[in-house]
Amino acid sequence: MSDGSFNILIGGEAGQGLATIGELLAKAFGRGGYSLVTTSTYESRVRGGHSTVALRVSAEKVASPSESFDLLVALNPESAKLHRKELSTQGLIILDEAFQVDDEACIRVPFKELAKGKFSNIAAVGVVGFLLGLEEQSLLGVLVDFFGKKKPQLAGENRETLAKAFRWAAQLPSSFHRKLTLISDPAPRLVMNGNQAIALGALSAGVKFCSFYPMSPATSIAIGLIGKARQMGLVVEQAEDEIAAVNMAIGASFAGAPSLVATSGGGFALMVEAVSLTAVSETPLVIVVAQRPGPATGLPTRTEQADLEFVLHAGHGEFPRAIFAPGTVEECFHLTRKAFELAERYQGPMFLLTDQFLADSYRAVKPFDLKSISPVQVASEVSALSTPYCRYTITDSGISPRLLPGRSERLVVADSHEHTEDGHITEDPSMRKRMVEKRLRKLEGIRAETIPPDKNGDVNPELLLVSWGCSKGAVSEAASRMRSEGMSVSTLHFSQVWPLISEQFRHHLEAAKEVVCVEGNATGQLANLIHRVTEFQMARRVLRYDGLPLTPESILRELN
Amino acid sequence: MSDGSFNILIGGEAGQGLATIGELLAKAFGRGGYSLVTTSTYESRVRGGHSTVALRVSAEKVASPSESFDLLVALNPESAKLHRKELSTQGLIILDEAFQVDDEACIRVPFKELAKGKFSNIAAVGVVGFLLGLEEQSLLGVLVDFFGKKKPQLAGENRETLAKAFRWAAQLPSSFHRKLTLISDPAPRLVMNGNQAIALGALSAGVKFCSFYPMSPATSIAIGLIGKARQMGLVVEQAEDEIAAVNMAIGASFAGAPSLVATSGGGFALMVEAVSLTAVSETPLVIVVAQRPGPATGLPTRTEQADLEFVLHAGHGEFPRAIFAPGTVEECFHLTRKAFELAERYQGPMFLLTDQFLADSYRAVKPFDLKSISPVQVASEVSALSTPYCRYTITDSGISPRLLPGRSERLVVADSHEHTEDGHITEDPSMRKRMVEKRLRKLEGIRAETIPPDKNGDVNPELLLVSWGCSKGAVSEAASRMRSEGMSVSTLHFSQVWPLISEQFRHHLEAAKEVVCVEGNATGQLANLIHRVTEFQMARRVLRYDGLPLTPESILRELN
Amino acid sequence: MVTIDDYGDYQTAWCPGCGNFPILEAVKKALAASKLEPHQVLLVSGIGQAAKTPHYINANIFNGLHGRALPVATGAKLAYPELTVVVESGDGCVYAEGGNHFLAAIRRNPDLTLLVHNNQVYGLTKGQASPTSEGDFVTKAQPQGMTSYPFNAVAVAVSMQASFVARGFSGLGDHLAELIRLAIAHRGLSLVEVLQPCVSFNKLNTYAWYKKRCQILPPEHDPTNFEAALRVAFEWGEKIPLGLIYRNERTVFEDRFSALDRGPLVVQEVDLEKLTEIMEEYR
Amino acid sequence: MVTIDDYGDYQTAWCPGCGNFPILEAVKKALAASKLEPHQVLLVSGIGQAAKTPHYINANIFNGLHGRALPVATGAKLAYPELTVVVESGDGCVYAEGGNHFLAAIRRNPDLTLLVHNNQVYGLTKGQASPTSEGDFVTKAQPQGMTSYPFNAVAVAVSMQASFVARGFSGLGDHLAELIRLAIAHRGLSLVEVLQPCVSFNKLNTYAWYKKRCQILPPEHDPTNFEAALRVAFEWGEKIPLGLIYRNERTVFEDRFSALDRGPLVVQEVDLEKLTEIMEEYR
Ligand SMILES: Cc1ncc(C[n+]2csc(CCOP(=O)(O)OP(=O)(O)O)c2C)c(N)n1
Ligand SMILES: Cc1ncc(C[n+]2csc(CCOP(=O)(O)OP(=O)(O)O)c2C)c(N)n1
Ligand code: SF4
Ligand code: SF4
Ligand SMILES: [Mg+2]
Ligand SMILES: [Mg+2]
Repeated sequence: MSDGSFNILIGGEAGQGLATIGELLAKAFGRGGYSLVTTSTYESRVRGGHSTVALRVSAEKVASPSESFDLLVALNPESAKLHRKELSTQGLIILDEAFQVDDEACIRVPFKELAKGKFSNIAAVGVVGFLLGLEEQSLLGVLVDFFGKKKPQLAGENRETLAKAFRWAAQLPSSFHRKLTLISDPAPRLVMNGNQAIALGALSAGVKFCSFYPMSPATSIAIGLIGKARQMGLVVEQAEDEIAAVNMAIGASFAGAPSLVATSGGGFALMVEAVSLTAVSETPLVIVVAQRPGPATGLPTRTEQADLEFVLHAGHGEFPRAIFAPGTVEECFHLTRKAFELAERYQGPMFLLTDQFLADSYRAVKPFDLKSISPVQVASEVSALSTPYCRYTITDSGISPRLLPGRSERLVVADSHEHTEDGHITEDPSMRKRMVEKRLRKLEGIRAETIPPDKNGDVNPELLLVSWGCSKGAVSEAASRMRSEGMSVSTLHFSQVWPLISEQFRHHLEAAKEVVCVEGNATGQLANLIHRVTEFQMARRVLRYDGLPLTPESILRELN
Repeated sequence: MSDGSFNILIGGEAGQGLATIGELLAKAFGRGGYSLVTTSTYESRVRGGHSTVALRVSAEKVASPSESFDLLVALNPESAKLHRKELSTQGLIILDEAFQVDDEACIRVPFKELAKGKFSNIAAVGVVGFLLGLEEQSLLGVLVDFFGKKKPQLAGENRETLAKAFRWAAQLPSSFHRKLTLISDPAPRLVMNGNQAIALGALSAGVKFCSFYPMSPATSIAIGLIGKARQMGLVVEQAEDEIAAVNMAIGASFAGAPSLVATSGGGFALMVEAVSLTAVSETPLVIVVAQRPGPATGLPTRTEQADLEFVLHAGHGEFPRAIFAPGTVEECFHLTRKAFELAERYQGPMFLLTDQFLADSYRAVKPFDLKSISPVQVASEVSALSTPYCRYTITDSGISPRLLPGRSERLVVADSHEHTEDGHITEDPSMRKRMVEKRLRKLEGIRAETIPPDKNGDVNPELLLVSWGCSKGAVSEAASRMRSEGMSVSTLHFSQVWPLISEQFRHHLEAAKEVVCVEGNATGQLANLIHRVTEFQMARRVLRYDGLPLTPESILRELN
Repeated sequence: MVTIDDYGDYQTAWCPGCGNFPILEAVKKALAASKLEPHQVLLVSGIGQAAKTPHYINANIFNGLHGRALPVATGAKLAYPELTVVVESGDGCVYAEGGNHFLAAIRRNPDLTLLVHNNQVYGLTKGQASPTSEGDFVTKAQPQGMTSYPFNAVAVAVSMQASFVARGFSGLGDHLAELIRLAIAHRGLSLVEVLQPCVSFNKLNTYAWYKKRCQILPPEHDPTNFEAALRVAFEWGEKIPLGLIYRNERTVFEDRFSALDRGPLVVQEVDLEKLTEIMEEYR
Repeated sequence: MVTIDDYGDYQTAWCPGCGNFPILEAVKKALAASKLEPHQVLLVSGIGQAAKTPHYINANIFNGLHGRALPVATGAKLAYPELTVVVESGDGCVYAEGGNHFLAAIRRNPDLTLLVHNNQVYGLTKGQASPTSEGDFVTKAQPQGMTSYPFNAVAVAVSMQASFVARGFSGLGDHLAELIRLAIAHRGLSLVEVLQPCVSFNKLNTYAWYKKRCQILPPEHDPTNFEAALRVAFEWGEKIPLGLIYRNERTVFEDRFSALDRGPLVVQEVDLEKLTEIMEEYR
């Protein structure tokens, strides 16, 4: 592409191993030092239908999907037809020589010769790898690492297929080559998707308990933790339903295990009563809501950003919360940590709002500096307490000293009713009033820790694009494309969407000639929240709610 | 009291029959043509503790509780002590002669003589009735009607007790008499509480199905319907949990039975996923949320108005809804009807937001003109349809023709996924987009039917009090008291709290010198919603969140 | 005459070889054999691979939330008892997310047919254990195998004296169709648990695994004998009994509502006179 | 030495004569007899009259949501298995709102003691039927009697092979205390269903009603004999058996988590080296 990125689209049916191609290539490019973004679309089925994995690679930084492709790997004839129009002028199509597709751009691969049936996807990796200038050894290394653990017996056959494919591709005319600029001495990179980064962030924060009920696109967070449970000393349990999941996590957290639940909108709906329980019982809990399009079952495997207002107001009664909305894989890691910190410090529910796009999107990120970070602090020092111990001591900060049951002789009494300082049921109006105020006072502390939105570009731009969460990359790229055409465009991106502190960003809104919010929903939920706290009205909104992620192109189309 | 109302407080333990005294007196005064308001406070227990029933009666219109009393019926010694300070200067205390209470204001009743143990409460009714000038015959009539149905065998013993008490009171010095102005030819009145009016409203709208899981203060709505199920041809079923309740109601409504569920915040939290289902499946449903203080279990038997934002945003995904918040018993009736009408017309979830205070508060209301109202229209005319029948036909209004399964040969396909017009699963982005827009278009129709807030008083007042729901009476009385002191005070009361149409009321806010919102919550939720839609900021807020209802006094205290 | 063709022929989103295909056929067969026209039938389902089945049958459909098919079906049946209501969902949907409704439905005994496609796995969400998964079932979510004992729904149903409890196997289509026909004909809650291979995610309980174990109950088995039924219900292992295991004639849920004596709720008009009487009680 | 006094003496919000009082005493007795100090004990409950019990005992408490005590207790036990965790709630809480967790807890078999105060009614919400209410139980919410068949939790628990199933009666305090002591001593999920008169709302199943029917199991009853236990479990009517009905030594839930081999979760530090290794896997 003109911006120096190279875009590969792999299209086929569920069950053809698209995800594997995507992951292997991503890992290989990541090791090569490239920046990358993958985008997965798939139907709510296990075999058949139509899926894609898009891989954008560049020696420069890339952060969003693209709608046009330089290379289309069509694992079935339909994919070649469906995506032909998305191919750039120099674009190539890689497909099986057996397909009846009549197109000049085709590289017809004898997949039958190169690979036994189910290894076609590996052969495809070989051909693509060669054409883009990856080294055979490096690809083989990726392959071994990838299958090595999961299915060592497969590694052998895969190696052979890959090698064959490489050799086959080597005899193609060089007009087919699309070698990427080689990066010498590539810095080390992790290739991980949003959910994996959340799992790693949680582990680094000291997560000790996770309960879940499977739900796309959140499931892989729990799966990521399960794989490390024995090593890292944590328990992950699949619950009978989401209500059990969240209540188990509350129990575990009460007893001292930093806890996480991850689900999507419909599953979260079932957790809403317990959100209120975490608030009144003052139990730390991190809740990840990986958004997908609703209402109800909606589009179970697609993406959307439409649960912001829902999460913000979920739960009966009034209590504080914070909502983080990571925009990158790095932020998935860091904001998960921050959510754990806040949950433990303010003893209540803290949210991470992601979505299918980010959950499944691989990026190459700098390894996290694990040495410089520490796990969260759980509970208070026993020595620092007055006697008798009162779980809900009323304090100026609203934060009460928290002990863990069974860890000392002091008894810990937690309650879902309104309660006295020692945790027992009360119906006294004045105690009620004081407890409501105590809980709400925590908001002050939470506000003081709010991450300001990220402002980029001119101070007084013609156009300011406002966004949140996963659309970060798309919006920033749309802006830079407009800038490269001489326009004055800035961006204001929110990675924390609640609390919103007007003073942190109102001036940015006012300094711009036009402000447009860009969101993956139909009503402009962040724009509405911003209006609430600033009275600033964004008249123009670029909204996407068809189940697909925002792309720079889709934003530019709407803006023009 | 100075305003001509007479205020009785009955205090005692749970299990002493306070509610019965309250109901009997309310009925008697209602038949006498008086205006009245009762207020119940009780603890979350069945016996013991401390409960009160306050009864405010007047020949003029009264609409709110009062904090001072002219007559205290102390069913136990504690009540006499606890409430002594709330007694007006001419106030009297009625209590058992056996109590060791040292107070001049006391009328010491020989309850043991007058009544067998458990009929003390009836004796109290007799004494109060006599002192306030009720006729014996009329009280007896109330008694028979009250016990007649429930426990006919009790009616006899009760009659006797009542007559004895009447005779006993007749020999008291006339300085104890507090005869109310007699109303000649009293117009007929119904004496009912908020929940009873909701049940009656629902019956008049043609409710055919109600499923519920017991939860204070909502339970009595279902109980009110159950009692009439056989007569009126409806089914009421206690479900295994709230999730079952709401899904059953959705099933019944889908099959053609106008349906209602009633619960409180914690129970509603469990219904949130299904709210989203009603929206996407386009199934009519009326959901009553009778508020009580949270978070979580909170104060199970007290009152609060803190679930407005929660109900407004409940459910994943984006879809329209309307929220009604009755302020009087009459409005409970009419707004329930309106909710059914909107649910059937717009085929989705419609809400009624009440609270414990209104749910349990008896008022004397004009009989409803049942002749002039009609049940809702369920489903569309079969003849008016095109073939093939598509449940989700895309229309300009967003409303699709609705048929009922099994009632014709046309098949009805309803789905929780995103779907095509014929109701089957789709993942097509453009169909998705059209369906989102179709559903959201219904909001236009709903907005056009929005009930404007009720404005009362000067056009350009010094002070405008803004309120919603059950605090209507307290706010309007606070305003009129201030007016009677020469202040310029108006009120703006919302009985529908969503949608909010700025054009309907913004000018009222701007016309006032100061605007204060009065709400039963800690954060000023309506004020925040109004700010959202109008940018009008109410800097001052009178908020109550200690579990007790707003009273004129409590409002005036805060304002001064 | 109604034929299986009246119930349509749709494209599915299932994997080739999925055990759901024979179940779909059996349901259509049973509906046709029951002489029901499509518009007399309401199919209710939750979410999962099994729960997609109604979309592949030409009838009235309500496809609701994961786990919540039974309450929806119960409500619809109460509103319009003339409908033949069939619930179709997976083992995760009915026994995990919907477990509480499973218990309640047995206790209520509405006249519904409940078909549980039991593939002993969560198919749609890609292979986590379900309540019926066995101890040594290893998945990505259960790398050490199951942490819970498997749920024997048939045993629980019989021990709660559910009014019709049967087990079929997707590999024995005609036998299954006949069980479903009987279930539809039975008044009361009819549970038909169908053993259904999931070729994509369940490599333990395969066609071969089931075939080896499944044995149709001998004609001597008396489904009205509770003790005998109970014994059969606990059998699961080297031998898995198929057929109608237990049946009784408990009162049907809908029959307890006197409001339904005057016909379906849907057709009853609001009686203004009675309403007025009710209002007058508040005088 | 721990005595019953260590467990405190609180004012309750129960009705005079309530069947909960003897249960409260029995729990305190059993805890003292188990030689547990208050801080070693965690009491978890839901919402209802029974669920208030923990507030009247001097120990660690988590009083959560209606129906959700079991998952909270399971989570707490996993986090800190050294706690002795006792769940206390009513029949509505455990069998209605919490029905699904009841099934799941039996299948998981965590080392919890589950005391169900079964008064066959919803006490706190003033007298609606509960899952265990009998057919002729008439309430304001069930004016025609129950629409569902009563839930025999003991039978379901035994048929699911719960690892400890007992029934006690609030009118037989010492017997009950001993059952609770045994339940606490047993490793695995121990269900003790306690028949508990509700003097305010249940005029059918009174002290007298229970007394007439309750019979302590003879010493010959072998709780490790599944068939015998099952027979006993189905007895409910003129005779209601009390005592330890069934017991087995199934694997305990917590024992399945290898992470717990190194001690309670709460005390395990984050291992930075292992974390670094994990991160490196993404290279
Ligand atoms: C509330 C909620 N939680 C989770 C999901 C995700 N989900 C969809 S299907 C399914 C399980 C499917 O298993 P099963 O019911 O056995 O059906 P199968 O696919 O095996 O036929 C889950 C967990 C959901 N849709 N809704
Ligand atoms: C989600 C939710 N639904 C309903 C309630 C109201 N509620 C409180 S206690 C109770 C039932 C109590 O019955 P049971 O569990 O048998 O306890 P008991 O009072 O009889 O001891 C109900 C329905 C609630 N607190 N939360
Ligand atoms: S995943 Fe299993 S159950 Fe689902 S369609 Fe494929 S084979 Fe059938
Ligand atoms: S209502 Fe019943 S269960 Fe509740 S305290 Fe009173 S007697 Fe006990
Ligand atoms: Mg399954
Ligand atoms: Mg009970």
